[in-house]
Amino acid sequence: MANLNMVQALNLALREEMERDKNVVVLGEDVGRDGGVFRVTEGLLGRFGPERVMDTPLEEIGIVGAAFGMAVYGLKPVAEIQFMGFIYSAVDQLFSHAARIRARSRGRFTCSLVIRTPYGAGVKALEHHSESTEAIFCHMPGVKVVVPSSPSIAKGLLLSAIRDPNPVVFLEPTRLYRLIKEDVPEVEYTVPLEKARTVQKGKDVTVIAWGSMLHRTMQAMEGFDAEVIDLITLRPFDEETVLQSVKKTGRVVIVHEAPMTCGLGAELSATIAEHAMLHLKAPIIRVTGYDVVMPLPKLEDYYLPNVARIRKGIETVLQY
Amino acid sequence: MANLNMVQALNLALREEMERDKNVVVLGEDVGRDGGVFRVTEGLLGRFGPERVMDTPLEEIGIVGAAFGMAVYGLKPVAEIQFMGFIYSAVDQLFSHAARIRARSRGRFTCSLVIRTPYGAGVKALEHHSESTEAIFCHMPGVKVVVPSSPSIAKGLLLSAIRDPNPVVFLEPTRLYRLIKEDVPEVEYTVPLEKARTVQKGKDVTVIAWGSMLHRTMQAMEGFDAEVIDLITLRPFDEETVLQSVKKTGRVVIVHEAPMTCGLGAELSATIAEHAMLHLKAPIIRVTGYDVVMPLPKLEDYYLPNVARIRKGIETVLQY
Amino acid sequence: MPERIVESFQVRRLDILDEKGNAEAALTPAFTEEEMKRMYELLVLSRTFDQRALNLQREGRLGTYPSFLGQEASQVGSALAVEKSDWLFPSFRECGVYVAMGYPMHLLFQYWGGDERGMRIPDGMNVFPLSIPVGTQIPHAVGAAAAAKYRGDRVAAVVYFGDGGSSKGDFHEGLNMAGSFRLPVVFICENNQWAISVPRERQTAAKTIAQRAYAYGFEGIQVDGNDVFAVYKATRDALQKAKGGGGPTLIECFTYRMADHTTSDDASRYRPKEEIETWKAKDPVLRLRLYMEKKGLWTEAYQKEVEARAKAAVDEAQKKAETTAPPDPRDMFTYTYGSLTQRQTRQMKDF
Amino acid sequence: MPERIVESFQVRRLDILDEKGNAEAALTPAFTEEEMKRMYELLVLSRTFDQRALNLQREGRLGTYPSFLGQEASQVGSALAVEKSDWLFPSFRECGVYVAMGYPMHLLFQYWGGDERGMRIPDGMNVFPLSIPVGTQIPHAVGAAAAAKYRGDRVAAVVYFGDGGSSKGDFHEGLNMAGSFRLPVVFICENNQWAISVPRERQTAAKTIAQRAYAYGFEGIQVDGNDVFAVYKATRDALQKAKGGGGPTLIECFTYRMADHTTSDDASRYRPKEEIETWKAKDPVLRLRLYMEKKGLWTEAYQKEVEARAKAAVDEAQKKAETTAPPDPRDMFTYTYGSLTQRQTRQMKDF
Ligand SMILES: Cc1ncc(C[n+]2csc(CCOP(=O)(O)OP(=O)(O)O)c2C)c(N)n1
Ligand SMILES: Cc1ncc(C[n+]2csc(CCOP(=O)(O)OP(=O)(O)O)c2C)c(N)n1
Ligand SMILES: [Mg+2]
Ligand SMILES: [Mg+2]
Repeated sequence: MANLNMVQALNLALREEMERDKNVVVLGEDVGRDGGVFRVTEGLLGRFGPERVMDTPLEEIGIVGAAFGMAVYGLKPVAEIQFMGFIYSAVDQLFSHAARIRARSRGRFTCSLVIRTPYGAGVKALEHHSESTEAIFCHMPGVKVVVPSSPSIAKGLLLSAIRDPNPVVFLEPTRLYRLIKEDVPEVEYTVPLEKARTVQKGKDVTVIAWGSMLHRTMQAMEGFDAEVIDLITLRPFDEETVLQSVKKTGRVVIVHEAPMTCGLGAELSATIAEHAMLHLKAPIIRVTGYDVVMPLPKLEDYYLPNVARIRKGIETVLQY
Repeated sequence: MANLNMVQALNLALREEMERDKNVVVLGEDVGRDGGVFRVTEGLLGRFGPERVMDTPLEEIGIVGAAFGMAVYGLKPVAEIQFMGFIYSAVDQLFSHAARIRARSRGRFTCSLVIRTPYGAGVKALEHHSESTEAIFCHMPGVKVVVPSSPSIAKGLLLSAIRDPNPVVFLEPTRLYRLIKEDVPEVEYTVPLEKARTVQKGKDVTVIAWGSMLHRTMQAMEGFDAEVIDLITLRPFDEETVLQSVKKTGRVVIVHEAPMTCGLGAELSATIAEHAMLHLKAPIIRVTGYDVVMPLPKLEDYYLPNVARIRKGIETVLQY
Repeated sequence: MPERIVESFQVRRLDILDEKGNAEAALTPAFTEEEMKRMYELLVLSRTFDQRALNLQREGRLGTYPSFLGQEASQVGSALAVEKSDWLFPSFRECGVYVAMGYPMHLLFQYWGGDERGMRIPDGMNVFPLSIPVGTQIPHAVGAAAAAKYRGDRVAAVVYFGDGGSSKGDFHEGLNMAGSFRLPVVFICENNQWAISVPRERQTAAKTIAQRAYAYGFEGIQVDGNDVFAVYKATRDALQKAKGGGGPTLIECFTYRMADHTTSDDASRYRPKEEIETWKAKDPVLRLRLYMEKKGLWTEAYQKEVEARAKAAVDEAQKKAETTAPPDPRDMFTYTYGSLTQRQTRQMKDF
Repeated sequence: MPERIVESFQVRRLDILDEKGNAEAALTPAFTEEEMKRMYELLVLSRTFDQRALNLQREGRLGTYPSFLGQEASQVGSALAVEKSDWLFPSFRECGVYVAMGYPMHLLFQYWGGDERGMRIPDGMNVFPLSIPVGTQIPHAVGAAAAAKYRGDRVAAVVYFGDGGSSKGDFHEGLNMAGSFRLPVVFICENNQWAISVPRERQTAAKTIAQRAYAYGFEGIQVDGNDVFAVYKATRDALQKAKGGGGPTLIECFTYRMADHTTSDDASRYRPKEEIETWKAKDPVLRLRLYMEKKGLWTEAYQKEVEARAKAAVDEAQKKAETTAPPDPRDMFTYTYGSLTQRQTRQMKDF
């Protein structure tokens, strides 16, 4: 056991997996000499050398496109996109190729690829450094999307992502990088993909969240008998766990920081509205970012869901 | 009145608007000499010249990035992306710049830009030529997304899109390009954005669709007392019309050809589950494409929602 | 020195076999009689395949198809220079490359008939499924080359794209990364003078595509793309250099798209007939034939025999493709992820 | 001719004012005494602004800030060559350009303090809000130039980016389109030798960034980016050429990032102190000062006065920024679309 923050836990996961499996390589901007702008890849260059820890030129198409080529060749690349706001120029490579090669080649070629990227707001960053557009990636068949909510989950989840035979978008909540420290086992363990985690049991309402919003949510639970679900894998998400909980509580509040419209909350709500409608006692409430362009730091706190808004959402459904 | 198909109606809209407003320019691959691979821009080069109808090099980033620059300079560019499957490399320019310049400059700069692109399956096309990822664009604040379902709507809607002071993604259902002909007024008229169209009134169920699926839906209505809504503007969509209808019928079926997960159907369902829950008599059913990589022609018909699946969806909700 | 020259370049062009079938002896690769014949027969076979595909499309038995008529030397010549261990990344117009690599032709017919199984590459063959989004396959080759280098495999990656493809950001980022890491990649641009209706001169103001290599710090060379010897030599030399640690090379095959862009296109809308006529004279197959004739390796009888064998092979491939059972709709689900998701399992019950 | 040269290039480098303040008279632009002083005062003012921003960030009164220390000549020299009617597209490191253009400095402080209103460009000023996604602003300048050309405006677009930015696909597609349409654009690459921790040599294997222009069929030139005369002359000449219909130019300003990448960066992790030392000697401000001293245009007294005026201006800007009322949360909604959507209207009720 070591007491680590999420950055250290991710760094440990990478180091351990690279020692176990020489197919694992790391590439991206500033991941080598600098150890990544958040230090997630710190020390890897010295340990594994420049052909395995590649400081690439400033090219997101090149990073994801080349990582895809490596994956199909048989490696397990872990590519870093420095911030989620800069992933958009690479979605073509991800959507048109990484997500489809298995289908296109009818299984002859597969793509075991992880794209890591800092994600989300709450750190008073520059423009484009606070994106949370997970829903865009959750819409694409062939892609998996995961978000850890704690250091120990981060470590085990990254191992599962690296070992998964599909392209996985691994979103790292910037706000959590150094916020929490916890004991993280140094032994090898994994956190499974496609399984949600019930953070606390409860009877009156099911609250679903992930990443840094999971923490906000926990801060808002006082006085409620709420069942809280940490979704962890966003695509494909764990319908079973969600539906079972909803069928029990009959009330749902979904929390995410992305803008409401077409956010992942919509899919969760729709899934519930299709498969658990008859168990519902109240409307399904989404507490989310507003449908606006993500603001700069001075307005950031007005944009993000806060404890008060989350509590209000819960109180609303509890009125029914 | 002229009897036109959608290609001709769009071509007429462009020609008329370019004659009215010299700020309107057209750019894209093969839009000039060739008149566009679907002939939507046919004849424009000869009429308006190469500085106004630009055959660009093969570069989607360049097309959308330059169109954005033109728009901010004061023109009203209509950029064509040859197929929606090739728009992904341009989403960075659309999301990071076109969608944000108004917010970024606090209104000093705006971006009146239309991105036209053939959209959807059903024509037995090559891989990447049948995309329907409208939901990705519907998630982005600052962007508008529209889809016409007939030649006359196409003409009026394109005029509204060109005149709108925001970036508009104008999706043209490939399957409808030449499927239907109808009388299209040669006089100037517009079809407003952000307004859905009630295609037929009904009491028992509300069916929501757009683009080519609207047609499939109409073919599936026999024997049902269904209210059918053609959404037309997908973002921001007309909540009022949708909710009013649902509150009346109490049952909802949403039809789209994109894969189910995180498709626009999810947002419609979630909006209804939040604002009309108490009026619902049945689960909200989505009849959509499957969560798979869009197949090649031999399996295309298995992928797309068909009349039988749409009817089954309606019958399901009518059982309640 | 207030004004000085800090860098300078020269872009070479290689021609070996001319239109009359005369070859520059000093530069002609030393082909055995067999090799020469194999080359010629593959040129004929690929063209036979191409013509058949066009016919089948006209009869509605295939979907949209992009003919490579006129580009046979660029495709066969380069493919023959490749070793079995090398990796190939073709674009949509490279059926000639697949044929030259010995790819089962019935699979090509299956693919163009709209069946994914046609791109289920046979095990042991390092060829990629063709890429339709123009230019986007370029970084894939760069990644494969980086993987090979990391593993210490003596392998190079060869990627094909067109003059239009050289305008894509993917081209830039791919070539820049290959240069920066000095990777074993051979970039083959089949400059066929057109990108659908956009002529080469309007695709870019650069005089050659080859010169773009110098923007990335490695060599670019233009070759006569209708000259199978020149294409072969340039590719072979570039592969040797790549595997020797010399880094990437960009080869511009200067050729011509003799057919419409695809079967859905009508080139007469945008390009002059005369242009096609002038290129007819440069036919890549005819050229090798004249050369072999001079060397006594070609006779009418041989021609008939070669054509007959090609026809037979294509007939058989077509038959095999057309008698293959249609794909199972459940394949849509099976091949999206490594294993079915909860939701897919439910959806699959529809079948 | 089997092997022949089909194209060749030479990349020029321009140096006018050396480290000792000696200038190549023949090449030195004819500045009046005022112009010379204005140039010097803007160099001092921009550096004063930059230092203040760094201090304010340290005190937690600004957010992350990217210093342009060492790049003053590249930014001020080029900005001074621009006419009011031209359009500028700066990247995130170009506060020196904004200052030289007379952009209200309090707005810059406001912006880096996390307030969008700081990039509400004053009416009549054709400067774009700075672009943070590296290289993505390049096509915007190309589009603006195409619009100007279509309208017949005698206007050029000037776009700034770094050595790292020249690796992005946006660079490639932007420059290629500009070359293909022969548009009035001046591409200014501030090659400051580093992209965060990635040194220029590893960013690309190309010897210069300037040579990339030849991949697009137009001229590229490298200039000493710490030489305000060379930068000014190259920019002025390129603008004249652009407006005269001569098409685009790529100017590589060979300079150095003296500071950390941003205030969140620690460059000592990846680059040697000595490198910074050697560049200190090339300081762009010192150089002009020595030149003016030789010409009798610079005295200690003048220096004190210039610094005092700069400090006063920056003081006032800071005061103005810090006394500005905070932004209204409803602005988030107001400026997303031209008018509020049904949903936004409901959401806005939260405020
Ligand atoms: C990214 C992308 N944009 C547009 C298209 C549509 N398209 C298919 S082929 C083609 C022209 C390609 O020209 P070139 O690269 O020269 O290859 P060629 O067709 O000449 O073999 C275009 C525009 C595409 N397939 N991919
Ligand atoms: C597309 C994109 N990728 C990554 C980043 C993160 N980032 C910010 S600045 C920078 C380096 C830029 O280097 P260069 O272009 O040389 O400009 P400089 O910082 O030297 O002025 C990086 C990687 C970004 N802002 N945009
Ligand atoms: Mg071509
Ligand atoms: Mg730099």
